[in-house]
Amino acid sequence: MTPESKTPVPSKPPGRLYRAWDSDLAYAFRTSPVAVVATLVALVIIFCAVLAPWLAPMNPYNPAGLNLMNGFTPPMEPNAFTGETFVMGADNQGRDMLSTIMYGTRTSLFVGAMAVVFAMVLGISIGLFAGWRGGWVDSALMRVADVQLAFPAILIALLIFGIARGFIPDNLRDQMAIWVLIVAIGLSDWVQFARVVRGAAMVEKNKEYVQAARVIGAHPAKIMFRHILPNVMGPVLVIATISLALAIIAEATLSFLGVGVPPTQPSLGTLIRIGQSFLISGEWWILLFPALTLLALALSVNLLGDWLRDALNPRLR
Amino acid sequence: MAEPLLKIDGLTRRFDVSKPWLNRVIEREEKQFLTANADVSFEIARGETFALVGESGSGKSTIAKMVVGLLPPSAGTITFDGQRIDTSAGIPRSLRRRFQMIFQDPFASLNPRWRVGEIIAEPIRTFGLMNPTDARKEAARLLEVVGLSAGDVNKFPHEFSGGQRQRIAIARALSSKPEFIVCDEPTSALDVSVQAQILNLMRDLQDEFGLTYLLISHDLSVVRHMANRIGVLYLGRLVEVAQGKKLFTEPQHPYTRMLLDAVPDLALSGRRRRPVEGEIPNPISPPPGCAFHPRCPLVHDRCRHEVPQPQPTPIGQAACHALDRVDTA
Amino acid sequence: AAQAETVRWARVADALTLDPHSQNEGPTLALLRHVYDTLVSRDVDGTLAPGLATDWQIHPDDPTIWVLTLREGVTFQDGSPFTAEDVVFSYERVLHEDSGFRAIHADVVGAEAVDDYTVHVQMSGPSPLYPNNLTNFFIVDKDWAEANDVVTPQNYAAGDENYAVRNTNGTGPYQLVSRDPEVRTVLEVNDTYWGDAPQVTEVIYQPIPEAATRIAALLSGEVDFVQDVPVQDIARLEQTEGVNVVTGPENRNIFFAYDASSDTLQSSNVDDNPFSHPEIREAMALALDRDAIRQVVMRGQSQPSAAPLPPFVNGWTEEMNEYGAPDYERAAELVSSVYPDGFSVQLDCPNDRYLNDEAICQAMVGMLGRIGIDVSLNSQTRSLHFPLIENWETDFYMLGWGVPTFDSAYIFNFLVHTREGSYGAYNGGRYSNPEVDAMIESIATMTDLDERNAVIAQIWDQVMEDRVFLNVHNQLLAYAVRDGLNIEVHPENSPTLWTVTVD
Amino acid sequence: MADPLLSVRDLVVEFPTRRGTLRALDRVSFDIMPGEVLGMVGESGAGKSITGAAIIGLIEPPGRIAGGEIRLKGERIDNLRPYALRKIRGKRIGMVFQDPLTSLNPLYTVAQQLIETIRTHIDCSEAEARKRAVALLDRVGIPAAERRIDDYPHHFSGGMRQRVVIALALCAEPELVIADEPTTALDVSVQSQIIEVLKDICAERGAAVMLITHDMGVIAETADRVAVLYAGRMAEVGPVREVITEALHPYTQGLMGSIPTLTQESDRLVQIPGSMPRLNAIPQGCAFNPRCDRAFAPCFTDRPDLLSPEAGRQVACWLHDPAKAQEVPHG
Amino acid sequence: MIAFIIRRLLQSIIVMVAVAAVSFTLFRFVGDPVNSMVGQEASIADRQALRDSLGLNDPILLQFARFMGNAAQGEFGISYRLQMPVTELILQRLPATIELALVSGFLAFVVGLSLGVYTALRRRGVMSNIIMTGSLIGVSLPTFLIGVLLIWVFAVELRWLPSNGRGEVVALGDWWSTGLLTHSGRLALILPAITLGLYQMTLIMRLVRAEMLEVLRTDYIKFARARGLSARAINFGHALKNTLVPVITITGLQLGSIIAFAIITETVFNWPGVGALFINSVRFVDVPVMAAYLMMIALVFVVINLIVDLLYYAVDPRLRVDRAGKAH
Ligand SMILES: Nc1ncnc2c1ncn2[C@@H]1O[C@H](COP(=O)(O)OP(=O)(O)OP(=O)(O)O)[C@@H](O)[C@H]1O
Ligand SMILES: Nc1ncnc2c1ncn2[C@@H]1O[C@H](COP(=O)(O)OP(=O)(O)OP(=O)(O)O)[C@@H](O)[C@H]1O
Ligand SMILES: [Mg+2]
Ligand SMILES: [Mg+2]
Repeated sequence: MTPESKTPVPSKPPGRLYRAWDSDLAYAFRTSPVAVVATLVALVIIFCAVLAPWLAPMNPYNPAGLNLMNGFTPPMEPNAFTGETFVMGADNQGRDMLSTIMYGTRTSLFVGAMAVVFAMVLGISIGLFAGWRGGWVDSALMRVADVQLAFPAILIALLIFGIARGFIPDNLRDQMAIWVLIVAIGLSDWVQFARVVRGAAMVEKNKEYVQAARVIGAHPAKIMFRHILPNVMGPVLVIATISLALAIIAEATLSFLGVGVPPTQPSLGTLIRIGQSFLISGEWWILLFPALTLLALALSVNLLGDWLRDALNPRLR
Repeated sequence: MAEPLLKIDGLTRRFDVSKPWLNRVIEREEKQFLTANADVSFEIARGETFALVGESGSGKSTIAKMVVGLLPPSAGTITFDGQRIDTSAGIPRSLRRRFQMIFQDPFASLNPRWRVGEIIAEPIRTFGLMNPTDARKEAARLLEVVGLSAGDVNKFPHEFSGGQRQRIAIARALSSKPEFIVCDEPTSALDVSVQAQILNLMRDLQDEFGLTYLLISHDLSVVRHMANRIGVLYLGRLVEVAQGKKLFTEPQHPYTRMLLDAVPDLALSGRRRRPVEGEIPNPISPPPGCAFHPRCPLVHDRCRHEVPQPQPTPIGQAACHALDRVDTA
Repeated sequence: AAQAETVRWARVADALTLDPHSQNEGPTLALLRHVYDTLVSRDVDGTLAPGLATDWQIHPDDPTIWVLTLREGVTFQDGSPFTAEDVVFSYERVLHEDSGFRAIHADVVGAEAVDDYTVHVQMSGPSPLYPNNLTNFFIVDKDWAEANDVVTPQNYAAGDENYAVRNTNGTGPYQLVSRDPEVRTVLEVNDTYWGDAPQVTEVIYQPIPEAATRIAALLSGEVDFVQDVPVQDIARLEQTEGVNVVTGPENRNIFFAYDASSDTLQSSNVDDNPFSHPEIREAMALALDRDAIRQVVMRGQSQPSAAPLPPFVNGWTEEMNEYGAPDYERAAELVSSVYPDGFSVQLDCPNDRYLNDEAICQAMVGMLGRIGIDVSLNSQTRSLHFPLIENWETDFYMLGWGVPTFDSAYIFNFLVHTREGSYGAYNGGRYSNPEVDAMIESIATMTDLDERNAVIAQIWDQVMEDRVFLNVHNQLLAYAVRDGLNIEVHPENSPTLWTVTVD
Repeated sequence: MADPLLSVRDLVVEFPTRRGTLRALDRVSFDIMPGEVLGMVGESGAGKSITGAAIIGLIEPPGRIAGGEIRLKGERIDNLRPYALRKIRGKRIGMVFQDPLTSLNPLYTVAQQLIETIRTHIDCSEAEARKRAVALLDRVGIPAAERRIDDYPHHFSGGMRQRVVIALALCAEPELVIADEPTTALDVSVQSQIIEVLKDICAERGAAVMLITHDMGVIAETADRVAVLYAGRMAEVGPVREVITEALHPYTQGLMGSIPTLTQESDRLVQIPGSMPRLNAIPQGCAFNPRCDRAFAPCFTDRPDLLSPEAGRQVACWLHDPAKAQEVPHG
Repeated sequence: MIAFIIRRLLQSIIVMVAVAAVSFTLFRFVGDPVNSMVGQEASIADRQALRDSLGLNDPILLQFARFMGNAAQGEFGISYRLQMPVTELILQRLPATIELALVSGFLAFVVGLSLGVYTALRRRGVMSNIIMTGSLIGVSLPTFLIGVLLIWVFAVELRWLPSNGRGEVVALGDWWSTGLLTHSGRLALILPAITLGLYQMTLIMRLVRAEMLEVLRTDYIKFARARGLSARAINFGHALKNTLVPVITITGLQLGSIIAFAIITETVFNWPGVGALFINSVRFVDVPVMAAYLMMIALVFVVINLIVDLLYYAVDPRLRVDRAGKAH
């Protein structure tokens, strides 16, 4: 679905690629400037983040490579002590902002993506099961979802973080922090997947193609995952996109509240938290650049999700 | 008559439509049941087409579902080729393979995410009848049998029209080489010109493979065209069973007559149709006695209390107290 | 007070309670000090000054008794007179098991009113420096406490509220007008105050936890006086018209400590304990660039020092304070002489307790990284950090230590003495030297101050030689005030608004 | 002959899509006389509903009327401004939709919906509107109308709802009623009741009816004349009896043959091969040519126009064009 | 109806017990309260004594039973930190939060509804696209950052609005204090309300738009058009009312999350509400306050849920009929 894929000649056997390119979705995509620009922006950010170890001027996660005296170097100006210059300036620890942002985005994206995947797997399984079984299983699972809903994401994440801190041995905390964060955000997010999948599954399971499979005697698991699941992926995809943006922001918010990744391996959120304390003192670049990156990333993902929602809704075409 | 292929005896299906327990307790209500089918019995001989007609909600689909094992009956038995079909105990594969179903909506009965080839081969694979390569070949062959081209296996359902999709559904039903096919309103979603194609195809296949059909429809003209024998359902009960065409010339049950009267016909006989009185009652609380009595022109006292039992008629059998009286004209 | 003058005062946290004997905690003490008086108070230069006691002497016949002479003519805010009975009652209350100040008066056996204005305090042994412990001891009115059923401090188990938590009756310069915990507390001048009439006649105290919000409130003119100014904002505030910043050293040092005694560490990748090697401890000292931390992390707001005690604490010397420039080459050599591949360890650090605590730790991680020590940083909130030290669950940690008694003994007792009984509660590095322990115990009862100081110096020599602490700096405090208010930084971060002058 | 009530000439409706513009209606022409019932038949997608929507001005954007004209009593109504159009809708042209279950707003009572509509078009008081509404409900055969009028739609059964819908469509006494498959969603037994009501009440008020359906039986019984649509084009128009018994267009002939009836005996149904083309793949010439067993040269190149081989009948087929007829191959 | 309410109540109780259990378990891990409660001079023996007196050394089940027993009576003990009865503390802070939540919820609802309707009616308009894209900015930045930026611009640089606190408050009766009656109170409310409401506003706007678009395609709207009803009657009489049914549910539930989301806004703006209280309690491991807060959130959620259901009942006549009839 990348916009770069070249237009193939509409020759005899329309290949997979061509069909994808020629599909309504792809067409709607191509003709929506918002979607194309958002995708480009997101791709550039993701590209820079994923390739950060190769692209970034320095490795901000390696403390040995840092020189504290570079701290607070403004963008494009040489540092008064060390004479070094940084495109986006240096932060309070003397880290090159550009590199830090690239690495930070990497962390944020990783946390966000994994959290969404976690939420998705959990939500889809629960939703499918509840929708398929119906009855009291369904009621019970949905009540659990209700309880979960009583607590907003941030609160849940905060609490899970608290629990995990108690469980995890001290010396593993550093490595585990990210995973705890992922579980925390993911756990607070599965409900909407479960609800949507459940709702869709209840509709789908009464459709005749499912009954046809049942007449054949196909195994329920097969019906759920091979028949129903592909047909409810549309809304799931939309939620996943928007959840990704939310997860990235949730991570940032958790960092603000002081539960997040270690400051030596900052995420965008941690960078913003650090940067916001230098807003009044005038070191604007420590806040501005990470904030802009987060905005660009979240906005483009949100726009994409938004577009996808409309595009996948047949009634809005 | 030889041993029937399908024998249905006293088939009854109730749905629990009660409110939740708490509501019942507080509002002091009984459990409520909707009787979709009550005491339905009929037989289908090998190679024959048996049709069920009736208005919406009369329980046609429920019978179909029970026959293919999608729903367990509340009471009664279904015997297929001498073997009991016991849905709750799980139907053995060897038996399951021998009957298939074609659904009403060709747009909903094919999984939109699957390729046509996979759809048709699914029964083959599920029953483990062939290896995957052969299954693919078989799918292509079946497509040609139903009048599509073998090259269509790689397409998706949305690339086909409604009539073509129904052909695909038929091909899928045929793929496990069944003897018996339940067709629940197979053409009601199709245009007349396409309906004719499908009906003709069904007939051809019956001739070719010796299939037995249970055909469900609310369209009397379709039923007349296709069926050897016809059962008329009203509120879950079989009110009349008769030989195909005879039903249309000599309807015995007043409901059958009323139904026939209501059908607009191309014949332009000039007759002014007599619109049916009233509507179908709520199936949760059907009228006592003969369920048809509030709408029946021949109603008398007995109808209000006593459920009529099926009794033989010149053309089959019917359940009506009025049959006991000599003249009903 | 010629005219009404209101000061709106903001700091990071609220007083936890108004009960004078419940919480031994900075903001609580600072607020209470405006309502309740202490027997002895401490000037901004750290010296003791008379409070409700005009004089304190060791009993000429018994070195275990302190004789306190009380100020006459003082009344409580409800009008009742202040007498020795109130002091004795306050002693009883502060020694109660629910009191948060019991440890400070641990050597007190009891107090006795000799006459209306003389109190004898019986110590368990000679306690020559005991008056230093009186600067946070607030005197309450016995009758008031009895009338309101608050003869003891708050007891949680009882589960009910204590009248003294929200009501006061002190002899201090201000009296309570209203209190909305964590929102605002209003004080107005006490017209019957025994001291000079304060120029500030009304104090509105508001906690604002978020630093940026706090500074914003000052910049937008919503408050007049802000404590806990983030170091990075000082420059901006100084340039802002109508705002002044005053700075001064706090009675608190920030240092690292480590476990040099155990056989192995919990968080290290090597089989033995790296910190047990003097070379490693020396290397770490060589790697610590205190000037860079001062320059970048603290924005100049710190006094780098090698001595783990503030300069105004008894026992501090110029030479302890000195430190050399960092020498990474030499440090790296030292490390590789023991561990050719370096080693790894975890540094535990608070992130909401001291000025830029987390950033200092981060800087430390970087510096140690340069000499081959791979440090992972575990920074967390104080309520999780301090238990690590108390429970010996950390190998390497940051700690900031204030010395309310202004005497080295306080440091020795908590941080140097082997952990046993009431000693060594914060000796998270398990330092244990029986000789030092003996010396520490001896100074508690020495009455000859010169002799005592000599022993203190001896202890320090040993501690410095063993590199028990790796000190970073002495923290500087910054207050930001609107123009026209003259306020001085108090070494205990306990500003006294009644001494503030108004232009 | 009287002036037609509604006259549609060369109506073209287009839907722009990414794969070019679809012509859902291509030069459709027909008339409806006052008081007449015109049946409109055709397979699904032939353009029946679009025709109805075009007349009442409810084509959903981006669809648009791209050509032709629609006249109501001689005045053009296809290019009216929204405001003027609203005065026609409901007031002069009423419409009945297929699905009675979804045509009524579930949150308002029947009375509220009726009164609102009546007062939009007729200047009267609330009480008077209510009286009219009750009378109307009574007329369409709702028992105890006075009581049931304050019920919500979900209290009614499907057939009853369709009666309410008819009442709503007729409440301002329009001159023309467009009924788009008014009975398709209903049961056979109810179907006849609804058709009866619709027919009677329109006859009573002199309203003309355009009855859209794919059920030839309904047409046969109800309509005076019938128009057959195929792929957005008019195939044949004529009096019901004649079209049914001796259709001119091969498509109409096939259509009639493919309908199983209650009386005729035949083993196989007549089968038109293939299916109606999609709008984006309409063949050149006559749209029916791929399925037509009598197609000959001109059918593949030129589109036949509606011509009138007999009085009162129209058909679009080259077979009936005297000029081309001699080319017809034998067979 | 009664059955419905009873069932809801039963469910609510289960929810509350579950929340209580979860929160109780949780607190065992958030840190050691004793440490924050005693000064650094306290000896280890003193700490143990305090733990004992707090009951922290009792068997877990006993602690839980005690906790549940007390919670059922609305009794959450004394705050470890502020030494006041927790219930009173929370009640004292609640008006601030509720006022903030209601104002921002109202703001979000009104603005979100108007913009949602506008963008749905002019789906392809330029302005709609600008609104749709612009509104996403609000959800693409973390709340705290938006708050900080607003403070920086409107309080520090422009000095138009106060940066923190509630301004002057007026007591209404014993339990309520309001800032809405004073000028400074209203001014102080503006920035936090915007910060808190922004996210909800975007959500509501999108929801309204989506629902409205759905409704506008339904048959009954088409039929209403065909009857010649005016555009206003159709858009606002028919379409909007039908749109509101699902919107009410979600908006109602949002109110619960607004109260919880207030944690961040209150922290940034130093708003003296329960959210800020909670965060301070977390830092201090003030277990009684944390527990009470969580229970309160659950209670608010449950109550709002109930109200929403009743509202739903009132708006949608289809729900009023018993389910046994013709269901669809
Ligand atoms: N799962 C179910 N739960 C409750 N009632 C049901 C269920 N399935 C069917 N019914 C009821 O059983 C009755 C018969 O339904 P069935 O679907 O068999 O009718 P049908 O004759 O096939 O009608 P149609 O022509 O509309 O398909 C109806 O009243 C229906 O409402
Ligand atoms: N919004 C639209 N965009 C594109 N094509 C459309 C749209 N609406 C209708 N069409 C096309 O216009 C043609 C005529 O549609 P119409 O609804 O009039 O058919 P119909 O004869 O009423 O069929 P049915 O019997 O199924 O109701 C169809 O081919 C349809 O695909
Ligand atoms: Mg059915
Ligand atoms: Mg149509």
